[in-house]
Amino acid sequence: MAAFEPKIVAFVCNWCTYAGADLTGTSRIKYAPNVRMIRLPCTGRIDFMLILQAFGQGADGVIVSGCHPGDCHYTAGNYHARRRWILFRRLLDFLGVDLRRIHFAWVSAAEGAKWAELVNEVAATIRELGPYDTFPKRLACRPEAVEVA
Amino acid sequence: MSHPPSTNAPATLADRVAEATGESVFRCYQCGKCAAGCPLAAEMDYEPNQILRLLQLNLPGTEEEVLGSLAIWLCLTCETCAARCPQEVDLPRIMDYLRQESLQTGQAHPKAKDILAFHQAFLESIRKNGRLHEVGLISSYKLKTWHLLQDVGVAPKLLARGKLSLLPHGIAERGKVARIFEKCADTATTPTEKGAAP
Amino acid sequence: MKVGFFPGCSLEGSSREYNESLQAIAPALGLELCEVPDWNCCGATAAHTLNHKLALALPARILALAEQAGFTELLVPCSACLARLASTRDELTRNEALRREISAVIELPYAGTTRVLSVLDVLLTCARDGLKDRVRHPFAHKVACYYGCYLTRPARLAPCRRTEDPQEMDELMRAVGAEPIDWAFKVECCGAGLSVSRLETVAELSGRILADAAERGAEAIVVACPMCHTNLDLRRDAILRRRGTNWRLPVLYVSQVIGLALGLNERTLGLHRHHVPVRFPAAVTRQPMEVGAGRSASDGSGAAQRES
Amino acid sequence: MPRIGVFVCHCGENIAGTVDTAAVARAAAEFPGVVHSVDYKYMCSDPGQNLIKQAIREKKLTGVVVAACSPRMHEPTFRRACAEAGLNPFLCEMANLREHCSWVHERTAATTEKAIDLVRILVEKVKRNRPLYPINVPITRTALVLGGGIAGIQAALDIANAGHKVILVERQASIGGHMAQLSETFPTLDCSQCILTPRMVEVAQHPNITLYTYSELERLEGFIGNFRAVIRKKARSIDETACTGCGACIQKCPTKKIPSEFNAQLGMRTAIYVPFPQAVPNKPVIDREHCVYFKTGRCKLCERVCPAKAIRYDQEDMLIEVNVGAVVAATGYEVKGPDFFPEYGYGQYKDVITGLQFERLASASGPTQGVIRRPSDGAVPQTVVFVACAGSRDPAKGLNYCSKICCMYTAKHAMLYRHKVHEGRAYVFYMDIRAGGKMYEEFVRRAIEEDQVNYIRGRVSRIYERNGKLIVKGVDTLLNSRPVEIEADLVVLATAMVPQPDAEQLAQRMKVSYDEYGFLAEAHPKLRPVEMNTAGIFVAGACQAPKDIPESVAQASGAASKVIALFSKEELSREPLVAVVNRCAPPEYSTCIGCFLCESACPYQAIEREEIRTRDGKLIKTVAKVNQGVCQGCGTCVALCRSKSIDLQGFTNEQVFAELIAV
Repeated sequence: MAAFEPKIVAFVCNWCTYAGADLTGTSRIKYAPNVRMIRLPCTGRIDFMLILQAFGQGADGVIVSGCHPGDCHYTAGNYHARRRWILFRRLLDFLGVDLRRIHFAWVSAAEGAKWAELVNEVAATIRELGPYDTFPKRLACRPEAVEVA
Repeated sequence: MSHPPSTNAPATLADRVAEATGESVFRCYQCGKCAAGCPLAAEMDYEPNQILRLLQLNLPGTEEEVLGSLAIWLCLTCETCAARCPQEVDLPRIMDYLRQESLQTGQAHPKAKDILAFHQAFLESIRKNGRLHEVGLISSYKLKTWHLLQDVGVAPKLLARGKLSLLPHGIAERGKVARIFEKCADTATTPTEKGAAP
Repeated sequence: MKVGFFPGCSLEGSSREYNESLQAIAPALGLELCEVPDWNCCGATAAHTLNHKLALALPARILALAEQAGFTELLVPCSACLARLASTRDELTRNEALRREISAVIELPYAGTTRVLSVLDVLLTCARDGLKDRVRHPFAHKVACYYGCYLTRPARLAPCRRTEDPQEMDELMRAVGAEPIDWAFKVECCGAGLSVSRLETVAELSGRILADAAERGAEAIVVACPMCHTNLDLRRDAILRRRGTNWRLPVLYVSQVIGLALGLNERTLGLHRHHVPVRFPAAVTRQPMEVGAGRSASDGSGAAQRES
Repeated sequence: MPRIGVFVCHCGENIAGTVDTAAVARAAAEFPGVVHSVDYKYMCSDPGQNLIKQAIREKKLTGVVVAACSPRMHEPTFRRACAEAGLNPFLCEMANLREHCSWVHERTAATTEKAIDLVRILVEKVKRNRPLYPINVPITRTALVLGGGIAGIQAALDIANAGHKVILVERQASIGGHMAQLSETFPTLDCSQCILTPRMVEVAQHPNITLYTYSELERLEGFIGNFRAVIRKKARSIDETACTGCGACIQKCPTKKIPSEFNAQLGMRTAIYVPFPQAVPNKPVIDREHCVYFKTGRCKLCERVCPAKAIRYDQEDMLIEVNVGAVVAATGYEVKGPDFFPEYGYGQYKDVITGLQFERLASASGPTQGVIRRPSDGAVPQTVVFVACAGSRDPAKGLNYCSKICCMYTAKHAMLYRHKVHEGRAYVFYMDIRAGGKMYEEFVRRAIEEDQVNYIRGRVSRIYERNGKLIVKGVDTLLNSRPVEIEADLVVLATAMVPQPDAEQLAQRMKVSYDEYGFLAEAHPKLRPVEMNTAGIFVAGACQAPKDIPESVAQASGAASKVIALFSKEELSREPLVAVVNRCAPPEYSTCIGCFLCESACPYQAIEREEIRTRDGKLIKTVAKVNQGVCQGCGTCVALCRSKSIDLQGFTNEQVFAELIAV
């Protein structure tokens, strides 16, 4: 297969976006199969090292999606994530990470259709950008680091 | 002149107000407290809150109603409305802007001409002398408005009490003040004939 | 205390008694008023109404000149000028680009270091500094302290603190033995800038103020603004005509009242320049005055008030 | 070595119709660590579950991945199955092949590929799962209720009636709160005291309720199920057990001109007083600030006349320490006074009063025995102006919110006035009428239509006094903003409801959140309206936001039911998905550097400080410690930790990194 199909990692919170993606399923809305979801309790849990690691493992794009502002199951986790992201994106930019490959979104548990749209849009964008070969691999840790004993 | 609905519709008067003054007319929730405290409300064609309502409403013709209203010229900038407004709308500042645009676009209310003539005579006096020359001001105002007999009683009273100087108190560097006028010149100080001229 | 001084146009013309009385009381209060050299008009309501840029440039030139003269504080006795200067300073302080632009227009450097002070700011400092001890003839009258608009509004910039019921002038009056009355029109607008162009409006607004003061037993109205004075004093005939009454209570500048209390003579304080004669039924006239300081009979007649 | 079992579910055709489930099972069998991999029609069915249990036992599995539907659907099912087979339930994970794969993609190779990826991700995760055990916390089954207004009374009675002990703390000398001050209540116009006082008596007599009046919360420590509270019982100067409440002292007290708080300053009280006749407890208190004896050292009249010898001038404040398992904050509200309004005279006009003062004027037990008399001269006002939204919805005054109850009580006030003064004229200046509630709109309409209250839409700009009349200046915005000037005898301001002046300090003492105005913040505005962010602390009544009596009572019962549910067990058991700070061998003890970034980020105040000391007590370092009773497991602290010393059980860094490596 000649056409490039990107690999997208999505970090989602358990309460809004994961549930929203469940609703996409129960509503049988189709979207691009390029996404692999990592379920976390809250976007506040997202250490930005995880994003680097995703790229290090060959992801071509990353989605971070949680609850809408004010809707966080844990009151303010999404707010913390957003605030950290504002600081972090400058660092990433400095380190040479392609910021066009990271998408922040709010998808609530009621927004099944929005999740499908989001994935399709991001997939299309990344498809256009091409494979992320230029990611500075030194930014991610080596797989052996977390090997099970 | 109504704006056809389009994605990049031209800025509304409310937009222009916001642009020039930083004030959003949409903060107003029409409680009427400004009108209730305004010393001039009774003489206005549109009470202060209604001016804001017209700006909010933005239907065909409302902009002309605002810019052609007498109310914007009657506002004394006494700041009572701003001091009491629960929504902190700086209405006097909005009024300032509306007057300027009304003048620039030649829409000033016909009855505003006396007020305008006075202001223009006032500025002329300053441009010439650097400071206000009251005799000069009054005579120039009277020539502008033809209100030759109004106030005739006051001038002698002032003169008798040594309060009027027939000669202006010029300042040494009046050229500098005139230059300031030049640099600030725009259409506002020289309105088009359409609205304001007698 | 040495303080910069910007009299403004009115104090050179129709309100010169305000200037005269300020100059008269200054030495007694230990004030040295240093006039801003070559000052210009602040542009007043006219510039403000017609041209925003001009309305900033004219006051900015005054402030720049004051700065150049090395004044850290500038006394602006006219409250209309005060409002223009204070708001210009405020706007230019908050907007650096605008400050640079206006500085270029006036062709003078302007940094915004000079603070503007109202006459109440300055006189209250003196009053708290022992003015009471220098009072020779307590001004034992009921007075209505009239603040008008710009001494109280906008609250952010105004010298008085209680927007709807300021007390600064009342405190000053108490210090010279007067009894300020509690009344309802302290901060209502007198009509100000419409004095010439809409006399009837002014007569109505000023009339309400005068009515409340008179009905509550004030013997005089005390002001700190030339415009307020013009409307309540010079426009008195129009007011009385409109209301069909005959109130004679005089309108004094705050500096004139202090001057009287300090024992200065009426002519020095410019009382003879008022349209409504400054006369009281008893106390003041009984006090020792310089010969010739009394008012001429014709000045004080009721007929004079009904002229024109 | 891990021994993982993979169980791929067809879900009938739901998964198998799109995904080649057999291929998934075959691929999974090849993953390192997987020792067993099968597919089956319905994994959630009994035979399906038995497949899992059997494999666990026979193949000695150390982890299970069920590749089926959403874990939000069946995770509890499969974890229970694992537990029944002797595997720690937290060693079971689910790969979501249905909602996230088969239902949203076409039947293509890529879809099956994705399914295999999803299984691999979870296999890598489960290999790093650790057995976790539910956290058990003992519960002290006594509740502390702060505030003896209607909300506190309701909460206390509900909890006490369920058989649990309650400690009710009230700051004033009597319980009853603002409701005791009200005349009639909307929309039924029944007498407020008549419905309230029986509840007050019930509190006093309830065997499960310990009442501390004239007392305040001094300190609160601990966590859910295990709080320790210190209550300051202020010196009443009375021996409450000896006092019979005969009132002889009150009769004789020489200081009689103290503005009565209960009568909203409109009546007077003595220095030794009970706030109102139906007070609970009906025992007086000496107001030391005004008492002649405390001011001058002389008098002691009350001591002389007291037949029970109950006066104790030397009584001191007492600190009482109690252990409680839950706290209900019901500290109520205050109203802004007329002095808050420069444009309405800074409070200098005696006849400009608050709504609460009008309640006292209208109350049969009030200073005027229910006759509406204005404070200045006692005359019955012929024209009364009611001003709604006084201070509320007023960003310029710093109060942006709607006080919610004013529309209703203003209608009630105007109605009561019209009932009492038939020839009187009542005007209401309003901006909007917000009468959402059972029979509320009908009530307002009645005021307008039947009682002819004159409603004028517009906000009052100014009030001043002239010749004994209050001039009220407004406009009618429904009539072209026509100026309206009313000469009133009495003006009633429906002043904004605000939190108690010390609400913020109380919130800080309890370590709970509050909003910009000082109202206590509920844990979730929609779904957890009676809980606070700190587990075990609940909220009821107007200390959370302006609300009326029925709402306060409903919220109080809600808070009580939460407390009762908490107290229904002896121990609190919760999922162990909480954060932990790592520990290691000396000399490090922990990699935590003690920056406490986590402390400020934690929305639940679950981070504590732990001092690590040598055997002889020397401090080595202070590190963070997670209180597992309080932590809710959001993981915000984990992301913030600079030294990577804190981790979230169930979602550890190791687990998530492993998932990523499997992507």
